[in-house]
Amino acid sequence: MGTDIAGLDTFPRLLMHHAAVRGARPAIREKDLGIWQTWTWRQFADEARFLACALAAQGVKRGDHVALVGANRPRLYATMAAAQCLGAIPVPLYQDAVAAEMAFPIQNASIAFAFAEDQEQVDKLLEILPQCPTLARICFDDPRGLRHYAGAELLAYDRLLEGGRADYRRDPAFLEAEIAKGLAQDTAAMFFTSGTTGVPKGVVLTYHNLIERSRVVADWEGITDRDVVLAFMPPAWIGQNIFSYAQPLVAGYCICCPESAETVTTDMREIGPSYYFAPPRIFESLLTQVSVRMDDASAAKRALYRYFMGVAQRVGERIMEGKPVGLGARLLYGLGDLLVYGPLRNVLGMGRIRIAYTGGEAIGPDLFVFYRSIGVNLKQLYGSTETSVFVCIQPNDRVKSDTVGPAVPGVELKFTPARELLIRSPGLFKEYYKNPQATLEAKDAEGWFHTGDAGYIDADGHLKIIDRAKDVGALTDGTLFAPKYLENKLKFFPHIREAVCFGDGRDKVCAFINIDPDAVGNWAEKRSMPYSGYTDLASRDEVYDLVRGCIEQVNADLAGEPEIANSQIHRFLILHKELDADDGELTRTRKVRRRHVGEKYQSLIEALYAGRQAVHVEAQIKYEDGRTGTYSSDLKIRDAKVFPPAAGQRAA
Amino acid sequence: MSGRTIGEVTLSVEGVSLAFGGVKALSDVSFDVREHEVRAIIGPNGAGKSSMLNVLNGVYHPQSGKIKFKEKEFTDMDSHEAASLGIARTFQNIALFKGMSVLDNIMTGRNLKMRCGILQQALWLGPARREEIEHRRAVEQVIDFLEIQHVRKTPVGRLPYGLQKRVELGRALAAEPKVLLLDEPMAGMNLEEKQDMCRFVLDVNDHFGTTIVLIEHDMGVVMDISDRVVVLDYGRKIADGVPDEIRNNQKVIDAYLGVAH
Amino acid sequence: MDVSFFIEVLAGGLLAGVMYSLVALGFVLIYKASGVFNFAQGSMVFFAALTFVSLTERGWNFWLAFAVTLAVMVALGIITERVVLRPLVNQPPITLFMATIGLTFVLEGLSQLVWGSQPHGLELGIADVPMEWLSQKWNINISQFDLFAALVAGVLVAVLALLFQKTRIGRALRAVADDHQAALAVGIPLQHIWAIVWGVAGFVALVAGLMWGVRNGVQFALTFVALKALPVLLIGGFESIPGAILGGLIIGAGEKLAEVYVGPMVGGGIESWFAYVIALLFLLVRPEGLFGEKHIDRV
Amino acid sequence: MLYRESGQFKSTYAEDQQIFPIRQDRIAMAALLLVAFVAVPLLGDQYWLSAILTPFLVFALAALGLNILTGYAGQLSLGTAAFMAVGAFMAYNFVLRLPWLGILPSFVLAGLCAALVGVVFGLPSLRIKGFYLAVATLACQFFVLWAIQRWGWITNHSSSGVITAQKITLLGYPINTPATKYLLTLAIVAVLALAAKNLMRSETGRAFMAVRDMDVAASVIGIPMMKTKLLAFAISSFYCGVAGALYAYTYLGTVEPEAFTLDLSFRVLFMVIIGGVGSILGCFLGAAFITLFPIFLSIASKALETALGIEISHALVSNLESIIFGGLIIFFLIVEPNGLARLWQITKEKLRLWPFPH
Repeated sequence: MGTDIAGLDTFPRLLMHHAAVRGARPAIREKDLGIWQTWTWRQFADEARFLACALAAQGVKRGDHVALVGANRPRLYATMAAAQCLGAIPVPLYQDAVAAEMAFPIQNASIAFAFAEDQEQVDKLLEILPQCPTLARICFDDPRGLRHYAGAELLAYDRLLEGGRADYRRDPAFLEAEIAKGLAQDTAAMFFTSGTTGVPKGVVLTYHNLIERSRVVADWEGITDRDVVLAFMPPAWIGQNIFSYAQPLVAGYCICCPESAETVTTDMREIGPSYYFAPPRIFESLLTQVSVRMDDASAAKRALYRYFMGVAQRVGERIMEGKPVGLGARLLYGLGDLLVYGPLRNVLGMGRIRIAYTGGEAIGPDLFVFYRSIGVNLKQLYGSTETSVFVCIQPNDRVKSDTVGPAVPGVELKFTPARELLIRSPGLFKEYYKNPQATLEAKDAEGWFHTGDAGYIDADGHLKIIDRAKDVGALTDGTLFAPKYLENKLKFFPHIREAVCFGDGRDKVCAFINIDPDAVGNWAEKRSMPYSGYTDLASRDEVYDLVRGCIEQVNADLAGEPEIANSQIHRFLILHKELDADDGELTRTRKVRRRHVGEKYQSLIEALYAGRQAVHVEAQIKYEDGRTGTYSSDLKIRDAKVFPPAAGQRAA
Repeated sequence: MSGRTIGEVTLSVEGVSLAFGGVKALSDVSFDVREHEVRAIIGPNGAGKSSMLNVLNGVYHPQSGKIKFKEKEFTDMDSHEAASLGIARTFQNIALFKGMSVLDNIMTGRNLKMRCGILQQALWLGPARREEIEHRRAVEQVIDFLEIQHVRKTPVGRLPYGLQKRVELGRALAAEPKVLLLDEPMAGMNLEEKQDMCRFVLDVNDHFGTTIVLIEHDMGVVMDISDRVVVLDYGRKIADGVPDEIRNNQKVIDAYLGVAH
Repeated sequence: MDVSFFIEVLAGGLLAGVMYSLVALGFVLIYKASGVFNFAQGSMVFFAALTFVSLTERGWNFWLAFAVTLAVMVALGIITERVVLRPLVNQPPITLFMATIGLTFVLEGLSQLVWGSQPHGLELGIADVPMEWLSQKWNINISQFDLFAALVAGVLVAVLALLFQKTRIGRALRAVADDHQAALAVGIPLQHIWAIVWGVAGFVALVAGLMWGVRNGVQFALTFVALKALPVLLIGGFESIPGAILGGLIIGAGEKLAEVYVGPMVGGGIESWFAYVIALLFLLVRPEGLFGEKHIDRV
Repeated sequence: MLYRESGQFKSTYAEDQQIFPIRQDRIAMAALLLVAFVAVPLLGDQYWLSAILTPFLVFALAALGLNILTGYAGQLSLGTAAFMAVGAFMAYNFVLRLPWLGILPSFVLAGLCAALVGVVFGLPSLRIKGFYLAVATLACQFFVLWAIQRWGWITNHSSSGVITAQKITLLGYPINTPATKYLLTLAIVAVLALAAKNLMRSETGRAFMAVRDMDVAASVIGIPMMKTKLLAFAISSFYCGVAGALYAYTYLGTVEPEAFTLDLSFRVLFMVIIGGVGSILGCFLGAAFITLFPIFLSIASKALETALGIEISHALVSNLESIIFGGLIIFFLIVEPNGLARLWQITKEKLRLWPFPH
């Protein structure tokens, strides 16, 4: 597969190639009007051609930036391809971001043309129109509710396309010439990193970066044009865009867009993708759903499930990796596959998965082992927007739960004395847009990219990430304090959704805890413990004891690792509200904004370290229909048992 | 209401009287309905509103009076003929087919447009299959329009009240009617469901240009979305005009506040 | 065609009609009080007759056998209500109707299982011989037995009419017939009422069983008597006792006259379906029968 | 548990509307048809073919007819046996008087005659509903039986009223052995069942169900009451007519009016109730249950006899059968009004969701 696209170094050329070679094969499917509407590669290429001519007529020229706001829809990807045909640069933005967050990228890249999916996105763009003088044209796809919008800048996608169709018919040569002008080192797309600190930065990625990395990994993993991917994460996230735009254009496989965010589980089950990528929290919520639903099953079914899951825990992973296993165990696992694992994979929509990646954050060991034991080939992947995603991938036969695997061919890894990871790879981004100072900070003279992550290479040659370099601190007695490492251990418990640890420059470690409403809610119902809502549930003593049990188990694990033994968690409180991206406490991909949370809840941290048993908190709450109210109550603070180092074993 | 033009009189009722034995449900009622208009019929309980609607689409047969629709005159309308002329309706208390799914219920709305004979259907021949698919596509548009995709295959009996009302509207819309008779479409709905239903009614009127005859108790809704209002009381028409006229018409106020007759 | 022969046939028809209405009465009672169209009434008639005749053959005297059979029938009614009807309380009438068809098969099997299936003769001490003084004067011979049966039926109807119209139980029965929930809401013990109703229906079945037993002998064919009662219900309406009586007379007379006068032209043996034709004609005019309530479905 | 549905998405409406959208169901159905058409005739012994499988298919077809009328169109009918009788006797006459016609056209014509009778006796349904209609169909039952016995031409003036089915050939092959009779019946029933399934999932079926659920609403949206109800009676009687013809030709061989009594109507009604009202699969499940149950009972009683050494009279067995039948009807109506088909549907739902409960 790799040879036939050797000379094609831009996405438009690749698109026209697929339209010629595999024109009738499905390129994109979207669940709409009850069935999966299908676009073949030829239809996709034609739509891109007509749309490119239409964009040219709208004044979009080489080097311009085009904003794309919307969920995964065929027309969004067609607009991306059309822009690239003209040498313009698509800039996908998060569709669930608030209007204010969209203003900076549009001003920064002086964007004139924007593609908006529906009325919701059009309203956001209209809201920030005054601050973005350059924004001249908004093209919308779904006309529902927009009939009476009189704005001159609004334009319906269908009318735009009709115009483009006529232009292309009149003068096809113009477009072929524009496509021919495209070069490998031209900018393919720009992705704004949410960045946990300061203003978002525009990562400029060239065609070469994206295509070369996609092709190397496609060859390495044996991805063919028969594979199927379900695109359900925001297109503005590089993790989704690489798998639903860049790599499909390289390997020629089919992308499927779900009907809506609510129907992803049913759509996943219908499509049964063979190639899957999702951050750990998706796998976590799926596992919680499995255990909650299994709890409601009949006693016989539960017993059967528990018995065969035990078999899977023992031999599942070894069988999948082809390691030697006793005949009896293999037969038992086969029976288990017929009765439990096969149907489980089938109901979760993972029946046809050949390769499944998890990345973006650390994943809990038992969560990771659960999926591998039921026969899902789940592997760790490490990368970032700046490195076109692919840095490290675990090979199929050597998969471990606490590492991210060896470097992908063509990637070099190096460490600074402070254990910060440096990367050099053909996939490295060209620059931060209009931010040379940040580019210099991130990419040094020899081309090494400073990832900002701390870690080391283990005995098997796998890279192990322990934390963000800048977050790695030390307690007053000098022991290493890696907050993410502790938080990940806490988050591996189904009842804890989010945790924030503090300890840098302090004598002991304390933590904020966010409970998982579904899991703890179900736990409370089983004990027929009435609760009126999230805040009420989070303030219950029984829930505090439950969380304390989890923390003490983490403390017992930590006691077994000498160099971080006494960074065990001494005191903790359960926050009255879920940390939320809309309140700026999390990034769009749900990573904790540590500094912001530290400042916002400074009074709570003081109370923790002052040894108080409770702390008063005032907070503004926005109700569903827009009214705001204030919430004030006392948050309880509890101590957790700490274990002497090296003597600790698993707590009760 | 908004930008569309209201056309000529398309449906008119002259001197209609209806009685069940001694009970006089309607006496000498006359009013007209224009093309693309949202025409409301209001009045206290038992004023004869539903009976008027049932006369319009042939469920009840009046003792006297005429109904004119698209230049054709009827002394009494037969419900099957009303349907084929393009009059569709929803019912006050939901009249859905409990034994079928949402999709099948709406598909029955298409029955007048389906031509294939039973032999073609039995052998699932080309024309029958193509016809079934073509009408399925039209029904999917209605499902998309009413945003009930997620319950497409659920049996209708299991749906909550608000959704059942929407499915019934969907069935009426599937017949692509010229005139849509709505019998208290928002009865028993909470605020949010009412807003949705108003949006749907206005979209139907605006998008498809369907003339709407609406019976509704919620004065707020009536005053907001209707072009003209006719008021019935004890089976007699006591007022007819634009919402503002009706709002401060003394006779209407008396009727509602129950001044002795 | 001389007049006296006509009167004789007519009288015979009317008296036979009374026998039909006797069976129809059982249907009406249960339908009126519980809305259940009890198809098993026919097999109840057969079961009652078989039980009674088997007891008398074992030497029990008339009244003792009658009392025991009545007790058995009332018990049967109560069991049916408890086992079959109570779990199906708010099912659609069609399901209840099918349940009674099931009950028919159970009763037929049970009665033959317990008492064997040989036919028995039944003798009530009243000769089935025409009345002498009537036959000499106008040579119209109407059997004594028919008159006696008509008398019994008349008395039974009068008693039931009184029961329904005047007594407290009657009012409760009529309330239950109109609306189960409303009756329950007012505090009428529904199950208790139904038990009474099925008990009385059992009694009517016994009387009908005796009458028909004497006429045709106690054998399996007795169950088909129910099929004769159906047209009566069609004409009289399912809910009305007077309707059952009038219907019975019309069918009885119509059938006998047709058999004598129309039958030969068409090849005879028309009594199996002729009653239905009469009923159908009535239905086309009044779909709910003579006295049935007009059913208006509000839209 | 057995279903692996992920990956079976529908990209066209035709795929979405097919009878068996899930591949595992299609495979199972294909296997079943293969066994029925190939394995059974080859391996099945004479007794099973002629005394169990052929009657099962004939009754399934009759139940299909009744289910279309009562299950889908909601018109209660107790006259099934009459329509079967018309089918049987008209087929006999067509084969007798127009031998050049061939067997299949005669069956179809016999079915059409039954359909005609069905429409005539369906007329009352325009004005009367529910029980009154059921009793009206009883009129048809008695009238047809009477007419057959009285009208000599129909039984070719046979004194006893008994007719013997002629030898029949299909495209030259004689249909005389149990295997060939079984295959003919199977072919006809399979085709008619498929036709019924297609009819019920297209406009006609929806119109039937609309009339069943709420006829006022149905007429308001334009469904013609008279045409729909009479069509239901016609199609239902056609199916019963063909079933009657098969009953005579491939099952009994000789048949007389007494074979089509009210008892047969009840048997078919039981099949529809136990099998499942308003479901094509229900007809087959009901027919299988009612056909196999007495055999099962006799085997059980024989086993009991040998085990306990007591002699169980034939009368006792038949009484027991009648009691248990009646009891089962009541049991099913209480536990699962929609019959075996609904139980199968629930099981299938659970298998698809396995291992989850919801």
